[in-house]
Amino acid sequence: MKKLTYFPGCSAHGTSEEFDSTLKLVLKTLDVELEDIPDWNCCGATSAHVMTENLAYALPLRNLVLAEKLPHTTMGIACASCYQRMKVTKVHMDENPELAAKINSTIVEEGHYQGKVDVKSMLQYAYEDIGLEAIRSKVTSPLTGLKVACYYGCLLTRPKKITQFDSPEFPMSMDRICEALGATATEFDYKTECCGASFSISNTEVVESLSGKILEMAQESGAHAIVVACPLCQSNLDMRQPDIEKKSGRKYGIPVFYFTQLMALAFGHPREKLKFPKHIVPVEGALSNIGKAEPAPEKIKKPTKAVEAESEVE
Amino acid sequence: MDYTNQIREIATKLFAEGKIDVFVGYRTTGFDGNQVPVLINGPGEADRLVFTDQSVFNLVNYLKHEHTRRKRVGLVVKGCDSRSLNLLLTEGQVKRENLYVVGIACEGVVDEKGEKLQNCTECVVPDPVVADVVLTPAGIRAGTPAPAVPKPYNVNPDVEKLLALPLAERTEYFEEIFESCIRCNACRHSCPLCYCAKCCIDQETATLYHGANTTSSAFHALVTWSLHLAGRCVDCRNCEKACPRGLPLHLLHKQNEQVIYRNFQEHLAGVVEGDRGAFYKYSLRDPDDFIM
Amino acid sequence: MEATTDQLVSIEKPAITAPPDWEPVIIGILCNWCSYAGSDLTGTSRLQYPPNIRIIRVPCSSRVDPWFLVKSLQTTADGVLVSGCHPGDCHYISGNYYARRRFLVTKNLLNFLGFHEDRVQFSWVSAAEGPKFAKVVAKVTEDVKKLGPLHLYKKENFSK
Amino acid sequence: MARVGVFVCFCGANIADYVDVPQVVEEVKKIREVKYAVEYKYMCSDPGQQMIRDAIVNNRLTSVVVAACSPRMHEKTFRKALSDAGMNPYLLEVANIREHSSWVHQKDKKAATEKAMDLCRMAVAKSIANEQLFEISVPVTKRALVIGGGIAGIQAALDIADARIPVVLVEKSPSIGGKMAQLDETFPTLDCSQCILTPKMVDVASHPFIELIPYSEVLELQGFVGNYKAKIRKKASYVNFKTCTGCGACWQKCPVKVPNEYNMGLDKRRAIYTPFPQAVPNKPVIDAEHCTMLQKGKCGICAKVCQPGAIDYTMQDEVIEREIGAVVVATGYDLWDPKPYEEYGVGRFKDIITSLEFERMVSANGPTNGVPVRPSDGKVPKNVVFIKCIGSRDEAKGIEYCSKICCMYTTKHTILLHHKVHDSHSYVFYMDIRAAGKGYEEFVHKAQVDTHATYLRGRVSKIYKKGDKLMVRGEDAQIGQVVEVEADLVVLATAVTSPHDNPELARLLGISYDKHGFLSEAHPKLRPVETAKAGIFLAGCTQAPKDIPETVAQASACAAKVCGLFAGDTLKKDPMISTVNTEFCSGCQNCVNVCPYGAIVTDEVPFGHGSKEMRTVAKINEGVCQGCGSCVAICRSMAINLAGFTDPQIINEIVSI
Repeated sequence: MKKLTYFPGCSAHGTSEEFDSTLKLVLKTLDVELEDIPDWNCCGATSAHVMTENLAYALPLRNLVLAEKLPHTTMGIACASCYQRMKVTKVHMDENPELAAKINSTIVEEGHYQGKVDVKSMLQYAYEDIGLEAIRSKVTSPLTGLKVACYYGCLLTRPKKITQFDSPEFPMSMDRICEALGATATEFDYKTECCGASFSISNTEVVESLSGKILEMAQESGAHAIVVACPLCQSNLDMRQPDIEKKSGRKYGIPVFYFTQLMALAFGHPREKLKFPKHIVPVEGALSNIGKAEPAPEKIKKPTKAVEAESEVE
Repeated sequence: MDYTNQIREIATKLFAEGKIDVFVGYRTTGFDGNQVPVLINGPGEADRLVFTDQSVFNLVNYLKHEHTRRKRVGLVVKGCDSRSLNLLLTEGQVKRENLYVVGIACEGVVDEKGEKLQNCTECVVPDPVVADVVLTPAGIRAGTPAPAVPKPYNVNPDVEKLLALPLAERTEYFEEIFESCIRCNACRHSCPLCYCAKCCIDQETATLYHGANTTSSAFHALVTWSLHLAGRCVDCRNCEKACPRGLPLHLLHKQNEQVIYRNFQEHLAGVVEGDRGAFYKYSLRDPDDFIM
Repeated sequence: MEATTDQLVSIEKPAITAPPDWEPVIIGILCNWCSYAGSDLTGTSRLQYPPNIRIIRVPCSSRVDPWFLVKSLQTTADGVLVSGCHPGDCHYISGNYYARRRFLVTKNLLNFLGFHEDRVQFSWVSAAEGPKFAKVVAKVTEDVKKLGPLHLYKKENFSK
Repeated sequence: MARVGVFVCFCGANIADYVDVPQVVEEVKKIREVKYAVEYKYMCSDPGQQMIRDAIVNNRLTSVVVAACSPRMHEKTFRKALSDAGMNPYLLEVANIREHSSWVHQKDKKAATEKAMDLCRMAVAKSIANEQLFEISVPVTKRALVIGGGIAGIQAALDIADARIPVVLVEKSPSIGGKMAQLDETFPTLDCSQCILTPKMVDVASHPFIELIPYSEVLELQGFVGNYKAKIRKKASYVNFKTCTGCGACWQKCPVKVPNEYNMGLDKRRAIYTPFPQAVPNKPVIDAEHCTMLQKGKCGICAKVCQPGAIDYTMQDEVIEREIGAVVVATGYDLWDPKPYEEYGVGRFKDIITSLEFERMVSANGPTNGVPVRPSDGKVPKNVVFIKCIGSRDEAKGIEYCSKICCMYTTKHTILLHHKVHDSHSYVFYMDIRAAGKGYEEFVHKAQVDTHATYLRGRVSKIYKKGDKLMVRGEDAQIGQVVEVEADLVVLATAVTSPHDNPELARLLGISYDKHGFLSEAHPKLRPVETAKAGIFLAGCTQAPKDIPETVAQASACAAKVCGLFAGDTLKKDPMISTVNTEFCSGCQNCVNVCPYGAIVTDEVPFGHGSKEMRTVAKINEGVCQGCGSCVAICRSMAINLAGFTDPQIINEIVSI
């Protein structure tokens, strides 16, 4: 049994409840136990770091300090934005002990930051710590036939200096996980494009245009569904889809899953537990492709030059 | 450890075969079993030779003397002595073909009170590293010895004790030593590795701003001397035995030796043939952290 | 091996011997190709540093015989700085590597005999490191100032 | 008794503003040995030098101290003044009171003045111990080594050889020609690269003063200016060049196909091959790594078809030695690997190619016979996007410097594309257009007019695939909008980097290189072709990115330097070198061991006056000694001294503060 400190973040109990609950289902199957940080607080999200730097560090630092009181060495975070704030703080604090001491002094009653807890997104945790082999071994009903476009968004792999995970511009970890579940990952070039993020509320048009392009590219890649690891990406792509369809006059009907939902599905958890009714875009159409026989899926090939480099004999 | 008979036999044989002109060994003084070096010129004197655990001096020093320099010499060496001989060979001061080296598998020598000398208790290479014949408790072994494998290195307790002292106490301790020095240079004369035509500390440039016999001249002389022996000193302690004031000269040498051993790939002087000493080579991995 | 810096500073008390307007003399022995050029750059860049250092030019740090340091401390200097090219950059290929060995042993020996380790310092300063040279000089001056005048083994004529 | 003259310079206000110069002069006059001391506004000026010359004669001075700027600045000037007055120039000492005092203690005039006095005292003390020194003459081997057979190496070799000086030209690959041989046409005149290069290549092969050693590498360089000894490894070619006629039967029959480096891997060559048809020498070599005969012992077809029997599978690498007097390093450049541009899909999309790949495609002797095609489907592209500054000027992904040639060759590429595919259209994403050079701006302007290429100022942020097209999204900063271009082919103008093995080469030659691996010149402005090591010169891109005209100019400059070096029968050398006092030398030979130049040998001298017995002592080879002083400091008996930096000189400085 692996154990993991868990930072749920505010969306886990709201818009992304299906992420949180399926994550817990999946981790149970994979024999990982989550322990919430006691008395955790807001990560500061997009607001704190445009207001004051100190606050933007102090909020995540408090969580990091609290996490150090738990016995586990890794903190897993579901929300991409929470992950980003936490990881930025950790990297900067570790790099600059003077700054760490200064920020720490504002939350000194909680304890002293030591830098002993590692921060990982749940995607990174699944890919690096659990591993594809373990995931594959738990698959009971493979998602064969389902074509998915894996969408990472802007925060999970960038900037490389902070995240230290996967390729910043063309990540493949989620693709590999989906392939382990039996699904097919399409060649999708919009993996890390912006979805419009929190403009969802203040400037919906921007989101509709940006998310629209992502949907368009996903459709062109031949995907039945989009897979994400970020609550805001999910809500933008799913919730805004009917409006986008209306404005562009294009029909998408592409459901947007959390990768944990697909994992749960492949691990054989009953569909009723996966909270599909919470989706705006109906999921049934996409899921009906599962099991449909299709010619061997074309895998995304690595550059062909490596093959050419070998000599051949006539 | 008593090889008196064997050495007498060897010396006699060497003279008889005409292989040597002079033999350097030890003789007794008649007082307390004390021994002093002796140079004998023919087989008739061979019965003056002795070798016991009181044969303390490093006879290699006598190779730089006029009596031996242009002659074929028979010579008795212990482990430490042989290391200094190795250095003299490398530095081209003696020719191997002019030497017949009688090595002793040394078990340590003793002082007047019969106690083992400190450098013998710390010795890392007791067996000779260069010899034509080696005398061991098991009998006589001919031929050049195999390359020496040093025993575990021992730090010198006196140096460690001083290093643990506060700086001011160490300063005081050494000021007294340099004050006691009478600049007789016996240490230098007794050292087998000091063979310069004119020692640098006697040259004009060095002495110019010192005056002759002052604490500061003693400081300058001894520090320079010990640095010229750093990475070469084999800890035979001829200098200390020669010092009329009984100054603990080994402190300087051991301090340097320890710094060199710790920092420069466990370097030990004179153990490897052809090795010139720690200051005449370098490694890219040498410590750099003491430099800004 | 050595006592901590704090302890050592408290032992050599400058207050007892140093007159109020006392300024230390630092002898800086610099190699021609890197450190001397670097010190020139400090000048052309007009970077300011304490005026206590007196610079002696040598072709290479390997020209520095340990007894220059001994002699300096015994005569005019309260502290010595030797500076050369960074490892691998020696104009004469390997000079600074030989020098580095001698410096380590000399520094340790002098410290063993009662000189504070800050009295003899070393640095690698390249021809481009004008700012570093200024910093190094400031540090050495500061360190030696804390230690006070050096009287140990000074020839009487030279005791300032 | 020494009679020292001290000349203190104001350096205008540079010294005088921060140091009380008259006070320094007064103080210096108190020194017993100082017989003359004076201040002047500019000591380095003609009247200043005249003052020194007059004072030397009138006051019978035995040494001179000039307190002024750094000796690295004007030591030579003042030495000249001394010799003009009939005094040995090495009796001069310079007190550096500008860089070491006035400029660095501008806030404390008293301290700066005191320091200047001390610096003068030190210089006076040192000068008392100065001795007369005389320049050393060393013989010179009049043969040059040129490393690298690209256009830089070719030009340097030809220019030197034309001066009737023998040249050894070492080239790593089987043929000379370098990167220029891969080019189609050259900017700004669009003359065919092959047409202007191949005659030069043939000249090299046939020149009586050039020894061309292809397929070889320099292993070792020992010695010093005028007297180097180079070890060169000739790689086994498995073909006897003496008997080979270059008929080509072997490579036509060879069954092994290997990606062709000359065509950037866009087509195949054989395991036995000449790199390109115009290769010089036009003799094939066997690529041992891919030859099945050499790897597995099976095949042997080339040997069977070779009429003259030139194939020799048993050939071994051979090391040869050449004595040379000077070296020209012309190892060229590498191209940057654009892999870090993941957002462009480099490596995933076949239709993204580098500029040199494009160059090979549009080249008449290239893999596609001069027609650019899409590597993915072989179709001729219509819309081509050129992206500049790939790796250049990009600290995050690449390197911070400008590669200098990309603006011009990209312009050339738009023209070539326009010539080859008439209905095509070029889009150029650029940061700036840097067209500084004769006829360059005109070339760019004309190209823009003629080809109607669309120039978009801004960076490309993303390339993605839509159908079989590549969608290139970037910013057009001039209209402040994001633009998307539908491209058939994308060409990346990748940065010029130093050859990857430059650091290794620099180490073996004993010269330095910068953080990017480019070899360092002795002075960025005034000595741009020399290195810090005498007798070694730099030509072409190995020093920094540059275009062909500049490369050729630098190569010819190298040739002029080499010819100048070889103009006399001997080289004059600084006399500040080590000398041995054999009286004190005990012959331990530690100095022989530490000398980095092998400048110390042993000698035999009599034991005493008239003695027949000999003893060994050290002896300095004057020509080889560079004056580092390593031997001086390790000599325990102080038998060695370094002229100009003797023990008495340095001790005098130390004690006179």
